[in-house]
Amino acid sequence: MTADPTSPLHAWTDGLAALAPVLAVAERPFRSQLTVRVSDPEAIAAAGSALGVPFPSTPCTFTTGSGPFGDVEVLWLGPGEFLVVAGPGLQIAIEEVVRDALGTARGSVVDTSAQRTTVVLEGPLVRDVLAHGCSVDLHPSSAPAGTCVQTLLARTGIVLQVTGEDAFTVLVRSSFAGYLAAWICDACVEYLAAEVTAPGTVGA
Amino acid sequence: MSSSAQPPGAHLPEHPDFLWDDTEPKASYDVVVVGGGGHGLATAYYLAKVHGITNVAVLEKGWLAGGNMARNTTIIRSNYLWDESSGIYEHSLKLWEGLEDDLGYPVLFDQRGVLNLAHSLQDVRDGVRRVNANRLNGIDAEWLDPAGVEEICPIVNTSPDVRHPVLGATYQPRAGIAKHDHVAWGYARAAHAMGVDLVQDCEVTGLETAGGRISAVRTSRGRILAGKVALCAAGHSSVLAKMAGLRLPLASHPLQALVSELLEPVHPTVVMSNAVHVYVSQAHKGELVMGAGIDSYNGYGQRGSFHVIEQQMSAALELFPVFARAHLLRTWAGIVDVSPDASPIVGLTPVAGLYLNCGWGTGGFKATPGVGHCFAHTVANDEPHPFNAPFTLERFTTGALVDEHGAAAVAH
Amino acid sequence: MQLIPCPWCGPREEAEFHYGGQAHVAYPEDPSALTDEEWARYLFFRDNPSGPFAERWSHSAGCRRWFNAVRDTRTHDLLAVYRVGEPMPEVTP
Amino acid sequence: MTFRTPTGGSIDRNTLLRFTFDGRAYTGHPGDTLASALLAHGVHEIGRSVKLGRPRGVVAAGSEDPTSLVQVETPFSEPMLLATTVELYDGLEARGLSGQGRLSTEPDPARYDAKHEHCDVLVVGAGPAGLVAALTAARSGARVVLADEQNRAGGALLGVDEYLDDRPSAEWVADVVAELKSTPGVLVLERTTAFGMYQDGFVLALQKRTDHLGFAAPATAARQRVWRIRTRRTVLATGAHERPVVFAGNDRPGIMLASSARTFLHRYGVLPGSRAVVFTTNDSAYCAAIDLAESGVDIALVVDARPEAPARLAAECAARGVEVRAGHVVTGTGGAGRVTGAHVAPLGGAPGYPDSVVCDTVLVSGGWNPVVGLFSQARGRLRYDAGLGAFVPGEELPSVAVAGAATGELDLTACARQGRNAGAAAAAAAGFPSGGQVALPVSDSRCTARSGLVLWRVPGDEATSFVDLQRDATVSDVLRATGTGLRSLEHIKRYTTIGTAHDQGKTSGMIAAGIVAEALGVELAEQRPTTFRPPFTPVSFAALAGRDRGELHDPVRVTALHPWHVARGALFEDVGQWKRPRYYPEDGEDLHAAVLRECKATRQSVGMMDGSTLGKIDVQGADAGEFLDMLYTNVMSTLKVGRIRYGVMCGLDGMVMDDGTVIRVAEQRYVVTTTTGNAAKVLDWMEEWLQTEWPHLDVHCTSVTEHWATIPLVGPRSRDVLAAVAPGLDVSNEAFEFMTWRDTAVAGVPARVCRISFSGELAYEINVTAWHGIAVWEALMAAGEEYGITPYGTETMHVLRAEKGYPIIGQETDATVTPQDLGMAWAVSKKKADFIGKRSFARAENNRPDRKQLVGLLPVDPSVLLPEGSQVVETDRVPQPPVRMLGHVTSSYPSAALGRTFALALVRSGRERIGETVYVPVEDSLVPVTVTESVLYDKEGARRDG
Ligand SMILES: Cc1cc2nc3c(=O)[nH]c(=O)nc-3n(C[C@H](O)[C@H](O)[C@H](O)COP(=O)(O)OP(=O)(O)OC[C@H]3O[C@@H](n4cnc5c(N)ncnc54)[C@H](O)[C@@H]3O)c2cc1C
Ligand SMILES: NC(=O)c1ccc[n+]([C@@H]2O[C@H](COP(=O)([O-])OP(=O)(O)OC[C@H]3O[C@@H](n4cnc5c(N)ncnc54)[C@H](O)[C@@H]3O)[C@@H](O)[C@H]2O)c1
Ligand SMILES: Cc1cc2nc3c(=O)[nH]c(=O)nc-3n(C[C@H](O)[C@H](O)[C@H](O)COP(=O)(O)O)c2cc1C
Ligand SMILES: [Zn+2]
Repeated sequence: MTADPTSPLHAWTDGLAALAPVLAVAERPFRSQLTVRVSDPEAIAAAGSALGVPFPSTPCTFTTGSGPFGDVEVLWLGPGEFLVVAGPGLQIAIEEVVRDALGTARGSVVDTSAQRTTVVLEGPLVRDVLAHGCSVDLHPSSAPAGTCVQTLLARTGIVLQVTGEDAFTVLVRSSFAGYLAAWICDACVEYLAAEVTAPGTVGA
Repeated sequence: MSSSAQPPGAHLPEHPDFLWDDTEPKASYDVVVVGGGGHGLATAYYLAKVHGITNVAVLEKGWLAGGNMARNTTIIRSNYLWDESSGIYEHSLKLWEGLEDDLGYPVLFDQRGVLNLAHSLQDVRDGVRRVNANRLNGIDAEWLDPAGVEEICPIVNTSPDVRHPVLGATYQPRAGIAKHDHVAWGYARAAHAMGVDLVQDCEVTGLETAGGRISAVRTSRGRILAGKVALCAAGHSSVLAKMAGLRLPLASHPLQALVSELLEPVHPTVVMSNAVHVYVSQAHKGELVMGAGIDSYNGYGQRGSFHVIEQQMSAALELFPVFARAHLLRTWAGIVDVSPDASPIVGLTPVAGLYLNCGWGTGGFKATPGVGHCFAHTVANDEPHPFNAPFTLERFTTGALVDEHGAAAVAH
Repeated sequence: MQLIPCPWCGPREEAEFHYGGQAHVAYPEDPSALTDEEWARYLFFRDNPSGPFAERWSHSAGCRRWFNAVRDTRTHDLLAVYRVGEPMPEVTP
Repeated sequence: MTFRTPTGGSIDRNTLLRFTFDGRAYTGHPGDTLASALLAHGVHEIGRSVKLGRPRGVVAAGSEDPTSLVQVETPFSEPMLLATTVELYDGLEARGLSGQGRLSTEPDPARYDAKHEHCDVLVVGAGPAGLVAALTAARSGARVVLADEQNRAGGALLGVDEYLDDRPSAEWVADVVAELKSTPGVLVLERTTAFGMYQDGFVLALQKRTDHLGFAAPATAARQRVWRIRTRRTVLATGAHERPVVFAGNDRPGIMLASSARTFLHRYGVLPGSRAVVFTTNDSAYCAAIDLAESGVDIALVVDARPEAPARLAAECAARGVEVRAGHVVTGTGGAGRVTGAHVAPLGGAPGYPDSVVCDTVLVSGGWNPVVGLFSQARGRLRYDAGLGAFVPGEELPSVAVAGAATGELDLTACARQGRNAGAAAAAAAGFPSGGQVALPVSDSRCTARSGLVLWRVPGDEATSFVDLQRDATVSDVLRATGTGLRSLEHIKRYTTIGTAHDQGKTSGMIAAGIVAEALGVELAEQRPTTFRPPFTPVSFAALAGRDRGELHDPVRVTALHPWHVARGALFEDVGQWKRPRYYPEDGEDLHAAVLRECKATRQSVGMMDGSTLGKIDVQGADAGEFLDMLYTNVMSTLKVGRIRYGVMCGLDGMVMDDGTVIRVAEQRYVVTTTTGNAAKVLDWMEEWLQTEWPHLDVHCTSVTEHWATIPLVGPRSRDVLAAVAPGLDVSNEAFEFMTWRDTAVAGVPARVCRISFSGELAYEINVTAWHGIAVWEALMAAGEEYGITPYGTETMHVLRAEKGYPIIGQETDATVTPQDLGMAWAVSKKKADFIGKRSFARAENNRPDRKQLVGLLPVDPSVLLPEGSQVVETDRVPQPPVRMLGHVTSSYPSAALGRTFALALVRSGRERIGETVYVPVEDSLVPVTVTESVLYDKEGARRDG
């Protein structure tokens, strides 16, 4: 017998979907995620070529690429600390490959796939909604696509990726996912209502 | 127009017509007290009154009692966990109970009781532990269940459905608040009347020793010879001790507080909650007085960071939903000298004639009479009073700490 | 709320950081060789100046890295930020 | 009678709004404030003063007003608002206050929120200076925020009928605002008060978003919003407040600042009264006199304190039949409620002379106070400007500029020029070169205040000469204060309470300083004004709490198994931010019954709990063993791969900080567990040591707490249950020993199973990814059904471990307890050269024979349950306090396994006392208890292997 997996936000699927058209919000569960700690440039390069995606060399950015594990993202989490993210079910294989690539270099590879879950947010209001709880400047001039910051959203830590013009991805610790979902839904209340009431009744 | 009945608290007793004269510093004093806060003024008062030492100057770098004395939330209680603490705080509380008569000044000591709320099972254990210890130390203390809390303070949200429900509380009925300025001015006036010089705008900039013994202080108003020097500089203690080559186990942090505008009486007691981080009372005139969390960093700026105030507000509304539309009127900060075990340092130093009273951190207002009394004894006799004897600097070497945050987890 | 320049992530709000007190206080080479007084000094006694202060911060809600800063404790102005292991830079408050 | 002018004002006369004040019905118009609407009906008495109960009216037209305090009752009750800042809406009900507001006992239904905003240039104040500053910066391409507390831009221009460049000033304002609003990257915030200026360009502003909508406010919209603005440069264009002059009887309703009366006229179409005396020390009040005269107010007299009236303005007055009396002052007023007359006498003239002038209005101008509160909050030094009679910005700040009347400049074009310069400089400093000059407007105004006389008060009855009208503080209070010996303004503020009210002394602070300086014979230039502190104007608590309330107040952390616990009816315990099942009551069971059942089932058959909240840290690297040897008191480097060891962690002070198991996964890899509450702390602790002390160590730590769901499966039948769900695992005692782990599949899911026990029973800890937690838990429940498998909560876990004498960090420890105190000297290495905490064990205090030690306590009466937290004493009678206490009860439970109650306690020299009787005061009695070892159940450890 094989047990079915349950994602941290499975109970929120409908609640998040109901935020459309203000925001398109959905959980992307079960992705493969590996925390990689390595500083040696050669090892970093080797890991990058093994995955088909160069590791980000600029702080607070992420890279994307494609290779043996399909589309893979590598997020800069800190100096010498990265999160490798790929589709579901690949974590064991990727762990092995990255470990091999690191060889004898100082470092570590840890499967943290279920440590965080992923929420994708899209829509023209996404910056406004996030600005209610995120103190990082998300203006495209200072946070262009490709930006990846670890920061706070209201009272939980998040990893925030700017993936497109009005598209963001939030990674949140699994135990805080319910809080995050409740916070996003609450933040959208006014915007949802503004869809039905006349605009301009309230200030900016 | 609403009723013309006078709101309670509108008529506070008048201050007297005379407080003290500004004094030019003399060339020499038997005792120089550095710092004109509550502790310095009380020390001078008891030196004169109890020990007959009146050739005393209190040197204050700014205006008298303008440091933490002007900034604290005025909570007075003695229900500390450890015997050493109960000793000195209960000594102080007893002095509070007679202070108005003693000083001949309306200090508005109001024994309206203090509640310390418990929000987790461990809070409950810690609270019960402290109540039991207090009782055996002869200190009034009660353990209340949520219904008991509601009876004492009906506006506390005791519903079990809140994020951090109230599971109970310790209650000290004899605890309460006083009016900080009145206390300081009462001590100042009485000390002045006995011949103590109160010297304002006089910053101590150096401490001189001769043969291992303190001999003089250098100040912004000149050099002053001193037989003994008693440091009562609260947040600035490290800076002063350094002038005598002493390093102290202290960190000076901003601690903020705030008040609302005047409100009709809603809050009959004092409520403190460590988990939700709120401590609040409604002062005599009607303003809600609330302490905020301590800022994490060292700071001498008498200002803190605003997110601490915002957190304070969200915590306050969890406990007191009725405060929603009260308005924040003013925020401010003091500089508190925090010691590693959250207990004070009071006693002798390696420099003869130099005495130390510091480390009261976030909670020394309540100790004002007690420590003034004991510190005066220490200075006069060159020997600690039994109540301050445990609070030596040496305890950090021997390990005999009086750890008040680990066990009781309540400051102020 | 101070804006603290993380050496890696750039300026971020103070709420993302954890304060670590005085910098450059090394763990003793051999604690057992210390007297009780010396050990107590390491354990509990710190500089607490009014003025420039070399101190530690960790970007705990960000890149989780410790770094050092010189901050004027009177104004809270950050005068310099530098990495662990680097010497304290000269500052003019 | 109406005091509404037939035309004029920016109100919508076609729409009628109904409201009540003190129970009486009135009407007003959109665009009105509560104050203007009341004045339009001739209602001047708003409330009574806090101390003396004297009637109080409206003194100013804006947020600086000290007196018009009201309680707004609809749609929701709010205390202590100023009638001058409450925008009128239909259905408004309000009442006047006597100095104290009342909090509603109903929960506030409104929403509040906060928003972060980043900009290059923040301009505070949308008067001419601010508008030009903002436009200049905006044209450069900078990101600009312009905030003004009023509901529309214009500042002082809103209250005058000036023409700028030959067209009404409103048109000029509208053009600037339109250009700003259409410029990308510009945010114009109306009804937004900058209330706090902090470090590094952090400015907090409160926006009132729906208050003016009254009942029409959408419930879904945040009523008020705190803007957390982070700006690179700030331009403060906050204008100036008119300053009164103090005289006897100056508190009567109908006595108002001259410019405010002008504002009521031009902005709201409201006249302050029928017959007015204007009392001034400078030119600006002449415009009020002229404008009001032209609007039909009988200006009985213009009283100018200066020896000579300005010729041109005096002539204009004369042309309108208005008498000007120079060198005169108002020395007193009459009236029971509202003012009915003013006494006028020469300044410094002979007593007994006053001339009484009948009037219902007295308009006062004593000059202007630049609004410097925010500048001062930003740590800007202030300087006394003797010509102005006010404190002005006294230095330049690196990133904050001041422009306009806030600097003391009162000429419109000059204010605008300052705004333009400040806006351009701010944009340039933020990296945006000039983007086109903004033309400076020129006004046709006839009156400027510069050539004024500085006059704080008119000699007269000091007891009715009010300095702080809200606090009822008078000149005699100030003089009493100076008479006591007090010198500092800070002391006098506290003695008199001047400046501590709702208005924070906006109109009274300067005057108090002036009167004090006169009384003490000192120069104001040498006085420091009292400290300006946030907020600039009061802000509701709820606005600051924002959305961090209720379920968003503090995140609730839940495990993957949480939904199952909820469905099963568990009652929860808060442990840090986590919700943990405390017990699972069945059919009306109370805590004790449920726990006895859960304990019994577990010890006799099999139980299961959710242990997912335990902290888990993956520690990898060549030096991982060496590193853990430094952090734990015992040795971890010798642990064999495949095995598990219990460890204790101390702080540098040698006190127990945390404990947990350490498993060695591979040669260079460990996974350590921490207590639920300390997971983050321990990881931080590890990182701190690694990064700051031992960067040479090849070790990396990664939290995997939430990656795993952790399920302790406990009890004699746990092996059978495990065998059923893990067919690939040899569960025999020989193949799978105590303190070892195996990777296997449980219920078809990859799992790591650890054979550890926190209960003394045969037990396994099953770890699977959190995604599979529920499925595996349910599979275990199914497999255990035949054994009556019982889910249990933290309470049962506590009992089971206590029966075995295992301490809980935070319950048996309180930061004053060493491993030795806990009886864990065995877990403290004697061999290691050093580890954290070791040195502290050698201190004198750590070697006292009378330290408190963990022991068991058995009440002599086995049915007595000691309350946790009880103290322990030596004697069977309680002596007079202070009583010597031996220690306290840390844990206490009824035990199904022991068939009696028992407790754990920290007791002085406890281990020496084993076998002795000591006493526990409970309520008014003393309970005798026997001191025992801490391990009370299965001392031989026979049950561990099943
Ligand atoms: C926000 C806040 C809330 C608090 N709440 C409470 C509470 O509810 N209950 C409670 O018990 N305690 C509370 N406290 C703590 C309490 O205020 C202090 O512990 C106590 O006031 C310290 O003693 P003091 O009054 O002598 O200090 P201070 O009033 O600070 O006196 C020290 C004086 O020394 C002067 N000085 C410093 N350096 C020099 C120098 N070089 N030369 C001359 N003079 C110098 C300073 O100017 C100052 O006036 C609180 C503190 C703060 C800041
Ligand atoms: N007749 C006179 O003698 C005299 C005297 C004073 C001013 N004035 C005139 O006043 C004008 C001054 O122009 P200005 O632009 O310097 O000032 P202003 O008074 O026109 O504008 C200041 C603006 O700042 C706003 N404000 C103040 N504090 C605020 C805060 N904390 N948050 C948000 N908004 C805040 C006010 O609501 C106001 O709209 C000129 O037209 C000048 O001629 C004339
Ligand atoms: C118990 C207490 C009550 C206070 N009540 C008020 C008040 O009603 N109004 C006010 O403006 N300030 C009040 N304050 C704050 C003082 O105005 C002032 O902010 C404080 O003494 C710190 O001084 P500073 O802000 O001048 O630095 C109060 C302070 C304390 C300690
Ligand atoms: Zn960082």
